Amino acid sequence: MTHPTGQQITRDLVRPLLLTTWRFYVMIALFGAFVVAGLVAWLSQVYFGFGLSGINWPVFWGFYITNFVFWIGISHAGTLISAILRLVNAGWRRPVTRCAEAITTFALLIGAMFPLIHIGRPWLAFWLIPYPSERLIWPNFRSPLVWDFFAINTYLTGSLLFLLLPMIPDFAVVRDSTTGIRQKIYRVLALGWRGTPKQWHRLESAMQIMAIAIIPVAVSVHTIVSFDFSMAPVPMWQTTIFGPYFVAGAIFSGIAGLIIAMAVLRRLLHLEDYLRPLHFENLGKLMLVMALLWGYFVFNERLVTYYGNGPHEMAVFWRTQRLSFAPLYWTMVVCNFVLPLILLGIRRFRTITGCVIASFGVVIGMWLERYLIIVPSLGAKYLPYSHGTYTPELVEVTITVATFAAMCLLYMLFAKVVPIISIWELKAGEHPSPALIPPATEKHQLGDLHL
Amino acid sequence: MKAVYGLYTDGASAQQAVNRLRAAGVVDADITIISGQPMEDQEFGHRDKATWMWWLACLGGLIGMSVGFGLAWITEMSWPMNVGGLPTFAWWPNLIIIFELTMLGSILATVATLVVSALLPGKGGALYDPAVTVEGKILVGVENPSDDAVPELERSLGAPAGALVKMQ
Amino acid sequence: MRFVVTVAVCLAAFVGSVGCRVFVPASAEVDSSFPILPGQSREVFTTARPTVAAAVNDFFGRRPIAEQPFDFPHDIHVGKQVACTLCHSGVARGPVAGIPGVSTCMICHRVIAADQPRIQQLTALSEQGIDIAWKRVYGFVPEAHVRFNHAPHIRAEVECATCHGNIGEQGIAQRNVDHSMGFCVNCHNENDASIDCLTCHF
Amino acid sequence: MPQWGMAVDLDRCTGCGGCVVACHAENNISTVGDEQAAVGRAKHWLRIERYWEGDFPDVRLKFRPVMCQQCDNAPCEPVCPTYASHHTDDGLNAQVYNRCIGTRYCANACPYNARFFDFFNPSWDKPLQLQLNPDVSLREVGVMEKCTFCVQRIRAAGTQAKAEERDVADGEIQPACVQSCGARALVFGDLENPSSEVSRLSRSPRGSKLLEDTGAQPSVTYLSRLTQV
Repeated sequence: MTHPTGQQITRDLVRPLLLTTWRFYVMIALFGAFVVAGLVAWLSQVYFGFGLSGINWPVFWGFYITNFVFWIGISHAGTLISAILRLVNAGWRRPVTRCAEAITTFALLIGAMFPLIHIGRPWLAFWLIPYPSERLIWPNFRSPLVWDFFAINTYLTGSLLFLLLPMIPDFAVVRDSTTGIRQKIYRVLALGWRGTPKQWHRLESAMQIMAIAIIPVAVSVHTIVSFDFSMAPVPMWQTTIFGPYFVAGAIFSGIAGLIIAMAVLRRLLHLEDYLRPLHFENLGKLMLVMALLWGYFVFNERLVTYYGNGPHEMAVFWRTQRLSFAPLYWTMVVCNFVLPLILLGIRRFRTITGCVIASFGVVIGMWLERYLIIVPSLGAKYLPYSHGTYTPELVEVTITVATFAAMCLLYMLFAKVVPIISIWELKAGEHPSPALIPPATEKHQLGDLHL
Repeated sequence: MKAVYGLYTDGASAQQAVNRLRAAGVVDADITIISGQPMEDQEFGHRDKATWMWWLACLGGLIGMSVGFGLAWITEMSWPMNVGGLPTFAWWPNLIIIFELTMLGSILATVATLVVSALLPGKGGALYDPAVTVEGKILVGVENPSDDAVPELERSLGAPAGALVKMQ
Repeated sequence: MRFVVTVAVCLAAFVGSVGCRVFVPASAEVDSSFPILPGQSREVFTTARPTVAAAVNDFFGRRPIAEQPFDFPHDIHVGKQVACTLCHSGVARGPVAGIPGVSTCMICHRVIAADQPRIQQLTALSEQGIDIAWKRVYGFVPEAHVRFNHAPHIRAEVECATCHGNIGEQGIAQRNVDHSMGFCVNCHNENDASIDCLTCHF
Repeated sequence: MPQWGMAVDLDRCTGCGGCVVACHAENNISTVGDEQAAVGRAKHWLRIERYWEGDFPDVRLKFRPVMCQQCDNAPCEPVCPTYASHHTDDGLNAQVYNRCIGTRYCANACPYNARFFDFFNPSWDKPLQLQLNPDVSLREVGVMEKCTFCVQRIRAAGTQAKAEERDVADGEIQPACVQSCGARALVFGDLENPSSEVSRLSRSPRGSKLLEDTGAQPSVTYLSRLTQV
């Protein structure tokens, strides 16, 4: 199998934008129906009262915050992975980056919705924005939720731009390949892109800077999400390990999400020549590392709690280890650790199928991890009188399912309007920079410093 | 607008065309090169590489940092509220806000620099041929040549093998 | 592909079949088995707004103009040097200033301007023992959670007009000062009054 | 500035529940109905926790009224993004319903689980709404609520004292629970005033704070016999 080059790339990658089969519309309708169901569920929750959910005293956070952390975690797929791969200039990253960045953006959009779904009075959520009001009571900057607001907005802005910038040259490709109204739209989107060396250099510099800026932001985002828990004096929450633990978990689930998305795209858009077993193999190895890291963090968290032997923490500890939450807990361990270790650690199983199965396991396991952080702890706080538990209600399940559908929907629509693999980056791989280019004349070395 | 340009199938012949144009006395600023991908393996692909973007990103970060600090300071000092006995201006939490706004500042500055310096249609800049993206050609041309220079330019552009010279 | 569609259809069917419960919250069902006293209403009093439109209006601070059943001319009374506190007598004593009843009107109007048609209307009401259902002009919406007390403000010698505008030039009282929180807080700040949230909101 | 606090004598408490009822009546706390209560949405700003001590047959029953402890270093306060939960100068842990957007973060942070959420708009069968206390606001759906130490009474007494140009006397303010406690197990007053009854009781060697190790510095002192069971 040879790599496609030149015109083949353009043809293959623009084709999904121009050819639409009935299957596309069927899937859009299906996912759209789920999204509408979720919307109805949310509106009915707003209309009838928050009590439609299964939240109760004392488990005040449930599915919504689980989903929030989960989706924010998934969002670390993209930007972080593609930023790191860009910075280390890993050649195999080229077909992967845009898939990953799109996941980031959509997962963030979905994740950022959950605080709104979760709060009791969503119509007042704008109070988190530091806007000047006559009363000057701006948000409480000492609250982790306000940190969340700032961090997620920064990350969303950053990753959206990180996704959009390398799309500009590809918009130009589509602009030149289409006619009529579509061409007009893409002409606007391409922002006057021509492809002069100056434009290429500015774009690459911008991507470098963005990659450098986005990595600490991504790390900070999930650290701050973990602060939502570790700032509250709740057994098993107030621990310093949560920051790195959450960041590792986020990257872990992000890679899993990316692998699933890539496998689906490969199948549906016939991108077998672009998303090759090599990519799955490499991402699988990365995920294996994260699985080990995740196991390490969980072991740390559990061992320290076990040794500390505080009565309140141990109540939560045994709840997850042996008592009511044990089935979920051990499912999580199998999904997040055992399964990836077997499927990704043994070379024979590290095929595309193996990676996808492991990824599904990880997605489930990481969702359970967040659930198991939130619910058992809240249900077993200090005073035995206030112990309780939580069962999700239909609105929560519907909204949860709807967000997965929303992710699929957004991703499908995205793949329909944007080449899902960066055309110019693939082609750029054919023109590697040699160590030294002899300048034609002294004058033309680097040009003068200008914008 | 008038322009003479050649379309080339590979980087080497494009580089040859550029070199011939230079030999014909055309200065670099007048040579337009358009390619469908960065051409790091050719000399012309390294034109216009120097940029202030990194410094502007740092400047944006500094502005973001000041905005973050100012926002936190003004907000907390204009209506001091006691929450849980924390100081009114608490450094640790505010560092998070300041950090995020620093990063936001540098990201926005980067993108603004990119848009202003490379994307918005600038001086001239109308020379283009869809063959660059559709057929993967590399375009080398001269915009607004003086009429008596055209034959010379056409000769230079047509010299490399497989060249396709066009007028616009 | 077929597998994906099948799974999606199954999920849709699941959500659809149980989805109706989303629309009917358990608590909305009236428990008819609950014993009630004869004559007791099964209706409930709730803090919910009656309609979505009412909620939207409240959100944007749009309030209906108070339509009084009886045109009371404030300007004439204030013009004749009647003190506000004569009729709004509770103002110095406690939270509410009070809206006077017909009997208060009759203190003066038994003799003053008794030949005017509107006063005769009043007299008739008074004789039948019917009071006028005045509509509230000022006052905070329930969601403002403001517990306002007139007395401390009167003691601090705040003019009525500060908060109620120049009502002496109005005929029928209308809201012409926006009692937003900024309005209250600015005045409290200027006069070194407490701006603690729990001063007003509890 | 006074610092309001409470002392609860566990040896006096009979667990009659009078304070709970009084609290409900005074503060317009809606009852949620049996179905909602069964899923854990009952709201009791003040609850009486029952603990059995010792082994059978030598068991003793202890009651512990738990309300918002009005902590000085309240964990619920800094986590609130909108300052709905904050500290007042007179040592109260304020909950401003207007400002609350219902993140329920404060409820998670509260080690005592003394905070309650309005899952639906509260309702009262007519004409029960006529018994509602006009001095206390009615909370609507989506806000947190909790014991306020009957701040309406504190503010009323403060206004009255100011009108009469004097200080609030010790014992003048009685939250509903204190007022209704037949056993006089609950005492409310100013902790800053060394001669007040509550400050005398909180300095008692019998006194202890609930969950002191969370560092919340609660304003409620529990008095209990100094015997090791």
